[in-house]
Amino acid sequence: MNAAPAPFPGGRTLAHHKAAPLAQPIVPAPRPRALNLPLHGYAGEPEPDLEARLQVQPGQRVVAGELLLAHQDDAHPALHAPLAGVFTGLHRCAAPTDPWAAAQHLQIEVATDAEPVQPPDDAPADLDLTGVSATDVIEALKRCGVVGLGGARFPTAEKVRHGQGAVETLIINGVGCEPYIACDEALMYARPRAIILGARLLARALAARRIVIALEDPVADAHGSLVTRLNDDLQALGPVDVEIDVVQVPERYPQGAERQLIQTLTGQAIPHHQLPQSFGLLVSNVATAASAFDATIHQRPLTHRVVTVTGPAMAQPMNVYAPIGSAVADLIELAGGRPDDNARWVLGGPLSGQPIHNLAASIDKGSLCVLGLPEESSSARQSPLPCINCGFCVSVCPAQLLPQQLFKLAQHGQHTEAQALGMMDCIECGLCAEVCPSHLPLVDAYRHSKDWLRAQQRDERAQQRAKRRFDARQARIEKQQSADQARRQARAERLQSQAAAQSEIEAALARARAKKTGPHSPTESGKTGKTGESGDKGNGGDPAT
Amino acid sequence: MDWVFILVSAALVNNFVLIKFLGLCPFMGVSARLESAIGMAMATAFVLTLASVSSHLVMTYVLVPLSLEYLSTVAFIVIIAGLVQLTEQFMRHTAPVLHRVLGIYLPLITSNCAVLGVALLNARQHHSLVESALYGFGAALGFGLVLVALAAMRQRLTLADVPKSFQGAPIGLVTAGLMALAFMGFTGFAKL
Amino acid sequence: MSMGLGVVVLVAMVAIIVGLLAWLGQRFQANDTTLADEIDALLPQTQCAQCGYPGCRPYAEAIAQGEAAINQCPPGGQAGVDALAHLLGVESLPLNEDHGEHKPPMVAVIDEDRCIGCTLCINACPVDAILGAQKQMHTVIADECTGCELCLAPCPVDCIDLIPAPRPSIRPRPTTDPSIPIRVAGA
Amino acid sequence: MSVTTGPHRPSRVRVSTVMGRVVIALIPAVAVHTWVFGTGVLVQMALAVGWAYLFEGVMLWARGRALGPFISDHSAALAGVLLALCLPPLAPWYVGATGMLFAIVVAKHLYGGLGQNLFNPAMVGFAVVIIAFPESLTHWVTPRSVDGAVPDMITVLRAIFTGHLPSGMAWDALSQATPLDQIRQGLAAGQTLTEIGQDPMFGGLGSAGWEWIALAYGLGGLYLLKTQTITWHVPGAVVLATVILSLPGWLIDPDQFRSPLQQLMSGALVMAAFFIATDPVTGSATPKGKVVFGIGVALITLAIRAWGGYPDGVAFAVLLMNLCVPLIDAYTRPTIFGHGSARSASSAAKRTERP
Repeated sequence: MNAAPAPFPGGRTLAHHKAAPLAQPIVPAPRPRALNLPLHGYAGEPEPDLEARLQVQPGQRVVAGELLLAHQDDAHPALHAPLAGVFTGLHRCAAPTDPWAAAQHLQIEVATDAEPVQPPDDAPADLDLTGVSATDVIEALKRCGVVGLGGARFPTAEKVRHGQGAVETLIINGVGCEPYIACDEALMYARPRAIILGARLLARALAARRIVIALEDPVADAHGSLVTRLNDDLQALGPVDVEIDVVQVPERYPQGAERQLIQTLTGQAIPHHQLPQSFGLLVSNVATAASAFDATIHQRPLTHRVVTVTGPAMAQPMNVYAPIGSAVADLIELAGGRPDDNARWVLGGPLSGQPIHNLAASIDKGSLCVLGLPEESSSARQSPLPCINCGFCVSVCPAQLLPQQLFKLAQHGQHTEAQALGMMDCIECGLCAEVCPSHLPLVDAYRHSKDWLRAQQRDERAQQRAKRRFDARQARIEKQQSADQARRQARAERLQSQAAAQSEIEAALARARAKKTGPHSPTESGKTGKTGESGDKGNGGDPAT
Repeated sequence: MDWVFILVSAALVNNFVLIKFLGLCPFMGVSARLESAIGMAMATAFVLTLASVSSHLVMTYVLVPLSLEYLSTVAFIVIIAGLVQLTEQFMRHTAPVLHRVLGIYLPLITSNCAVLGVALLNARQHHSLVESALYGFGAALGFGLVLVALAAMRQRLTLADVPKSFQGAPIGLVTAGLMALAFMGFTGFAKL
Repeated sequence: MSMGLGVVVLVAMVAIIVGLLAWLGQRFQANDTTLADEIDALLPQTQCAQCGYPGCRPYAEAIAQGEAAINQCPPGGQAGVDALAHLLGVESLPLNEDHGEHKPPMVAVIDEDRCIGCTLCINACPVDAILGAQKQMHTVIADECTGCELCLAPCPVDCIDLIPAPRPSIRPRPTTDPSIPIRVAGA
Repeated sequence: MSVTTGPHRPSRVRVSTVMGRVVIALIPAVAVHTWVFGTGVLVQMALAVGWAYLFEGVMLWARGRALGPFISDHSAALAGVLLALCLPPLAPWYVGATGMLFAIVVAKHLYGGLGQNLFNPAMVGFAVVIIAFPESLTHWVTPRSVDGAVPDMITVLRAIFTGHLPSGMAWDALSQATPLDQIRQGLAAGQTLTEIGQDPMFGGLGSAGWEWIALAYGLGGLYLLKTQTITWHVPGAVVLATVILSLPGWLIDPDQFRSPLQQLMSGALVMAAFFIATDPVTGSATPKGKVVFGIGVALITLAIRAWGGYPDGVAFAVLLMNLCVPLIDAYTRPTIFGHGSARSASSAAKRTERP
């Protein structure tokens, strides 16, 4: 696998704006007044049956790292208390980025004496991992609630278990390709050995043969090359059971997207409806690898993450080791921004980030960056002009789609035609809307169309099930009727001969007499209620002449 | 060499739809959707070419020897009707979906003036057998190309913000007019 | 004389062509089974019999044979009628209201205080979405219920009612400045 | 605090910048045009742009659309400039007016305004004008290099608005057919190209004055390529196809067929390659489609020039290819990421399908 065999199609080289936050080490977050831990599973739906999984009662004191919500299944990982304090129960408040759905949060009043957690230092060089087995790693990941920290939030334990045996190459994704977001680079500068050990643990759990650590190394000249530093740590490691390479990929957005990174490293283009596991590959973020190391070796649950708080609206851009559930407004103030001034606050990067609707909302395990863009530079979509088919978006689309045709179809509600043109292949990277001279809300239209198509697929599956159940019921009824038919047919033939008919009548009369003289035995047919007089139904049966 | 001229002149220079204005009703009627337009183009091509050849045969070996030239129009219509029924049978079996989609426009090929036009023009211009075949095929190519192009354009127009009074057939006719304007570029071509 | 000859020639030609077509007629026969499948695929499979046929498949076959109109399916709504018109290449018709009007997807739910366990609704459900036994508590499997309302009538104590089915949240379509002519369907 | 989602840094390049760059790229050509043929073209441009904005304003008002953003996007002005550059400098004022009427009202706003028209407005206007006023289309001004002088401003204005010339100056003395026209008539009369070539009309490369204008268009085109307003696909395809298609003809029979250089340097082929065929709205959207579009334009132009009834078939070639664009777009769609290469689809064990 050479350095960069086939750069992915489309994409664009953007100025990275990462020098400022990386100028200083990761800053610990000050002690917040309260923490609101968001409760939305991997797919964004609210958590099911919370009462059963809650380990603490409202009003109970919790220590840092205590389990709040047990692991339920592959879509709902465990949740731990980031800091000591009093658990005040469930709160319903607006999710930072989703004004359409108010989400539930677990709230903790942080104790006044709880001192903030320092960012962990790097792993020792000579740590040996002989005793650790694959199941140890997976159990630790499940116990400590480790999820994909690249933004996907998919529980890592489930992803590893699913990929066991099928994955030959584990790709550790340190490519922070979106401008302003520098949390991955900050972590690589701070804890390179923890990342390498975490990667080896994940590879052991997957029984993978190779590990590739991919990164762009954007600020190599300013703060020293990450590639050399990682290679030195690898040399210091000496012979290991798995082959590890550090690969520098060209700076190009969206190089960090899963499929684009796989295309660049292996030349393999994976369509949207297939998983990298079925190609023997698995991509995991550097932060996920580091937290896998913390979980397995130090049994430390995932309660904090590195968040870049940056942007022109911040006086002092920095990387903060922030507890999950800390309010966005606190982070903004920490970095010298003024929450009340007329800036555009974004959770994530300038291209794929979501606008923050209320600054009291809190970050979760998947939040990479809090970005403050001055209002005029990012002026909301001035009134857009109609599309002039200029093709700028076609040239930058990494999924090689035709964004202008997809936009027209989506706006006119022709979602099935859009699906035929590859709507579900859109990775919502935001490049088309960035280069559009008409300032059209392209990605919003695609998000609407994809949601509509997913809902329609769900309905179609329900319809197929209804069709199968209806056909099965029809078949069952027909079978019953034909069985009755056959039995009636058989008896009719039997009664053809006179002798057989006579004996049949005798038998019926005997049965009636026996029933008449018997005690108050309950009649077999449960038709009559409890109080119904039993046994009298028989007297009406005069022998049929 | 003049075979190529016949083909090109029938398809482009004297395009049956945009220059001779023949076969306009299916041209506007079927061009609402692309797949039905392609189906119609193929069906008409099949009928046009066969009609051109068979009408020439009937003309030279039946009508002329018996000096019944005055019967040519009636005879040609009978042949074309037969061919259309043949196509309909064939299409109902092999492509039932397309047959249903085309619906009424398939039997309407009988009344398509382009088809009858080819047969009559062949007779008047005394084309040989090969020339009339080429002429029929050229006309079919011209008709098909223009029909499919208009269908693709009208499909794109459904997404355009056309004024309400112009939506549907009016904008289709305006587009056909501009297409005819474009085909004017071929006038004076090949001196035919 | 030549007049008669002309008539003879014409009749001969017509005879030949008709003979050829008749012969071809037997060789090719149309098959319409695939059409019923395609129509059935477009129907919402609620099996609610509001269209007058005991289920979606019988209604699909009726349309294929041409006995039923394409606008008799209220759960399919106007979109369903347009899809059928598109498939059959015919003009779309407005939804026929006297078969019932189009409602958003509904789900039946049993009020457990009033259910007496009489199993009448279990037999009425076209997709076996109601769970229960004689004199036992009945309940509707929400995922399987198609909201066809067939279980409402037979229930003696009328303890089943319809609630709107939970719909996944769809992020809204971006509205653009109306005076800028980006034509938005329906807007 | 605005809440619109999606990328948060709308691009600084707006529609007006795109159209503005194209107008800037036309400046060298206009300058050379004025130098060679006199100030006629400037008057024609002013008239055409005026009519363009008038019709655009009327149509926008009629459709109840906001005037502001549209007037400032210069797309109508661009159509006006392109049409004016195709018209003879001394063409009467009503020629430009009818051209713009068809361009803006019929070809653009009847289809829904900016971005939704199927045919290139400038070319529709020009085609209508060629057919409607064939005779006044042939009255070109003799180039400066041949005649030593060009009509001054007063004669220009008098010719355009009143249609007749100052005493002592006759139409044919002042104006004559374009070189292409002459070649066509010469060839029709059986002369060989070399004989036609003796006429002073023909300068060093192609035809006097015209080759400088063609070079100026090329210069403007390079500016567009550098600012990435257009991609190389269309101009590259047009120029390359012209050379490849006209080379064999010229090699076999130089008297009958013109050399590729002569083809390029005369008429509006270079202008079409960089400014008309690259019109984003009516051109193909896919990269492969753009190449097919360019080849088509070159092919039809050469065919019309060789056998057609009009001296320069560029307008009709562009319109004919506009006609095929929806088809080209349907069949030249790029393969979607991951769906194309056989290696990705077949080699994978299809075990894990994401629901």
